[in-house]
Amino acid sequence: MNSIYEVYQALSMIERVLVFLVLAPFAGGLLAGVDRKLSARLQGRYGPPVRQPFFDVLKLFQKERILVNKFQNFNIVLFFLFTVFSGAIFFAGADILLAVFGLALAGTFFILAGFSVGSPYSHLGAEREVIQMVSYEPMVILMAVGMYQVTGSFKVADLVQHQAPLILYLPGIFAGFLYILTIKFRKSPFDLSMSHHAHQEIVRGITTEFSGPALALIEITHWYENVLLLGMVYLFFGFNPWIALAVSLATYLFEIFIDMNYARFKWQLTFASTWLFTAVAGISNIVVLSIMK
Amino acid sequence: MARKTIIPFGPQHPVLPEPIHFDLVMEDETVVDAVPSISYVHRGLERLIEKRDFVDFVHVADRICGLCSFMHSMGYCQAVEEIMGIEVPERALYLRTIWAELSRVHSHIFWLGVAADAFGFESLFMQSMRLREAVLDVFEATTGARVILGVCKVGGVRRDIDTDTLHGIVDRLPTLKANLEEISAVFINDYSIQHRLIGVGYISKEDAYTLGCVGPMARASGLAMDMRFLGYAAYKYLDVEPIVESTGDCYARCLVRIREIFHSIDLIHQAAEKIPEGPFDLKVKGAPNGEFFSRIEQPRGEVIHYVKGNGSRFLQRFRVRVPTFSNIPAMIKALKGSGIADVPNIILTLDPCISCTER
Amino acid sequence: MSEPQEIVLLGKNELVGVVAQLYAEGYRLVQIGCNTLRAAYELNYSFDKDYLFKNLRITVTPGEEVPSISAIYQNSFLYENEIHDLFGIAVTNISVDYHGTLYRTSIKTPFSVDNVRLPEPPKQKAEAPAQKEDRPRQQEAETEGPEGQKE
Amino acid sequence: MAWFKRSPWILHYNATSCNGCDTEVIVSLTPLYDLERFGIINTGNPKHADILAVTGSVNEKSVQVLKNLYDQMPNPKVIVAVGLCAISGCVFQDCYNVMGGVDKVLPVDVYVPGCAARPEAIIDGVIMACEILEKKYREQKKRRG
Repeated sequence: MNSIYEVYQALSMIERVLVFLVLAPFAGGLLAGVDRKLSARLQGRYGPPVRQPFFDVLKLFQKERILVNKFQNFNIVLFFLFTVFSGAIFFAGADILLAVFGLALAGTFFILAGFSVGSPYSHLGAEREVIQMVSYEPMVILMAVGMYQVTGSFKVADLVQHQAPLILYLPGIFAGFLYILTIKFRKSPFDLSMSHHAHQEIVRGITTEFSGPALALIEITHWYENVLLLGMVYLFFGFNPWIALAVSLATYLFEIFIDMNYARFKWQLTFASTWLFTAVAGISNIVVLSIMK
Repeated sequence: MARKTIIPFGPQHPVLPEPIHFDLVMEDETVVDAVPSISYVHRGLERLIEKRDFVDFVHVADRICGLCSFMHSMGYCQAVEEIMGIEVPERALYLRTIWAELSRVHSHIFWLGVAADAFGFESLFMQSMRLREAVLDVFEATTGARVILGVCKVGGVRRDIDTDTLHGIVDRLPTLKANLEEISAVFINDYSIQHRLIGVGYISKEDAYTLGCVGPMARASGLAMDMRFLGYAAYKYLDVEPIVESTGDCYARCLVRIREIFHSIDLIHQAAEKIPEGPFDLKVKGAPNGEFFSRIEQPRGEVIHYVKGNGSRFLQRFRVRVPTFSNIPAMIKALKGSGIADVPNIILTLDPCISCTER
Repeated sequence: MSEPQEIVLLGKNELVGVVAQLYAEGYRLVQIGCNTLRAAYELNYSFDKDYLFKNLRITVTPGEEVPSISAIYQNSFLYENEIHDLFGIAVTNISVDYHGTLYRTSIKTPFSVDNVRLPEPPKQKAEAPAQKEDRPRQQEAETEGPEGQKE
Repeated sequence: MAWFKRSPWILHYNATSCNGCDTEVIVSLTPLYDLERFGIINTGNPKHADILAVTGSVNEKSVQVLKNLYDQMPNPKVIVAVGLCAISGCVFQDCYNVMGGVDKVLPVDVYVPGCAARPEAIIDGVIMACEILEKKYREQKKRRG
């Protein structure tokens, strides 16, 4: 049953990173395709083919490059590199804290990209992204802390092979993490800064000014990010790879259902509810754990 | 520190399919002032009366707006008929009423969909549009067109609905009603929708009256004002009741429209029961000589068609004042002090129809 | 079907006073419209109270100024700007004055007396029946479809 | 490769239209007609769009917006004129403030007839626009060498 881990153990760090770099975009793109197909079906439509996200990205690479200034694409490239970096660290089995902070840094560059262009929509989108980041970041750190409390290690390689199911110790943290995943996946009700549907008061938010290859890069970065986030969900169920994979996938489908069933919240409610949830679910879980230990 | 920025809203904007432009003066995410600028759709069709005679002009009146197309041609025909003293056959009046109420239903469902899109409820948008197709199918079966019906004419209507078709339509209505009930339950009860709509864009009853609000906008603020009480077409034979809410916010406007859909369906039932046999049009002789302000209730509120003729085949003046034009001052008032996230909701709960507004 | 519509003819200078009185009586402003005559303009101020329609009418010559009623009815500013842009009538003291930028048209003041071609009223009785004969037939031909009336 | 054909994104602009065609463009994206099954998204953002669907007969003021939108779209791009107004001006062609058709101001590639254009016709037109998009991309590539 644990043959996945045997293969994983057999690979060296560099090999693991390479496998991640190659497979993650395919997995992420496929998930995005499933998302669109499933969303369409839930809305009573036929929907695009599952491969559609790949077509979109390939097309975007062929489009003309329009630059507003030099910094915008510089920032986007850094956004891409840091997301891939944190994903690589995570899947190589290194420090989870480093992966979390790498992801935060990537997010910062995305915000800077939003601010670097002139469009007011983009600025508003970036401002909202800052608010979102402040909302979800505590929960992500709490997750790393909670996992450390249970296993005594920050190393992903140790976390994933921890034989006792983490979910039993960290149910509150898992619930809180699910909550912020909606923000990270940019799903309704929290698709404030940038929505996939693009029917929004601030047009496309941060990505309003990005076109062609830059937009394709943002899209691919998003795929990497999604795979990384689902990897974090996986950790909670690391004792059994099959259950873990199933739960990761179910989480993604769950987020699609949530997306279908909510209107977009305003930032005030997003902020307040996320912190409240973090405080109630996340911190209480940590406190209970520390009392038990 | 509050820094003032100006956010352009429109004329091309994903949540607003219509070209109206607002300069939103923002302090962070709060609107402190809104300056509308229109005329992106100004065609000047009122002067087409110089080139089309009064019978021909019905086609132009039909195309003032795609959403309330039938109502415009009906208002225009009523004005001309009034001046010329034409007694329109009763069957034609009933047929007009049925088409008018169907137009109201499809316009309101369309509005529900677009509003859902504005607050980011994609699936509700899709479901609303799907339901709207049921009404469009009825249009297609009875008039041959989906959007611009072209079925009204001076002195009656161009086509009859035979009894079987009419029964078919009426038989289909309960299904539509059941589906609509499902959707409207979401609109009324969903927490996230209430979060976006309740308390947003408040207009008091006094403001609504003095700023000249009409239609659902006025009725949501507690003014029981409905031009159908004037008893034009067949409304004098039907039980029309005003649908009034008192809270005056976006949520109230949403409720008013939802309840109006059901009321319209009820009116169609009534009309289908009472419709008499007989001719459905009248040969028109002569030309209008005189003037009249014809007032009818569109999906968006009171519309005025003013026709003035001097006895020649060409009219002297045609003017249309549409509800959106009358509602804009109230909208500007509601916009001030709202957040940028509320702007699409406030604009959309007005149900703006810019192409009528600018003619 | 017919609703009673009262049309009151007024002088330009009486307008603001009468409008203020109507405001006090609780009328709402329905619309302000303008008609082009041969060498003058006719302004219609329509009011409504409990479904009673009342129309004030003033006549002005080209070049004459009209006082704004936007101090009484705030919502009149859009109508008054429209009249200024389309008819070229100067309306003074509008609360929100667009200075002619509300409507941008390819010809300036398209509804002014210089631009509008008014139809001739019918002169002879003998001409009228000839029109009547071809009217209904033409009408039949036009019922075919939405594009039918294109010439 | 033929990526353009598989993923064209639409930008819709209402240049002096009566809403009839606009609602039909929106309707063609919704359940009964569902343009998204061809990978078509209504983006609402000119910088992401490949196809500009214009309805209405363009007037003095909207022509600037229309040109602006067209210039913001990255190459290759295609214009689809939806409805009779966008083709010739329909009943409004005699109006004083109407230019009478999109092709008076911008190069139109596909004309979709109808007043209002039916969703089926719009879908046909957009699919035809995809082919032209592909062709334009190849020409552009050839020119660059």
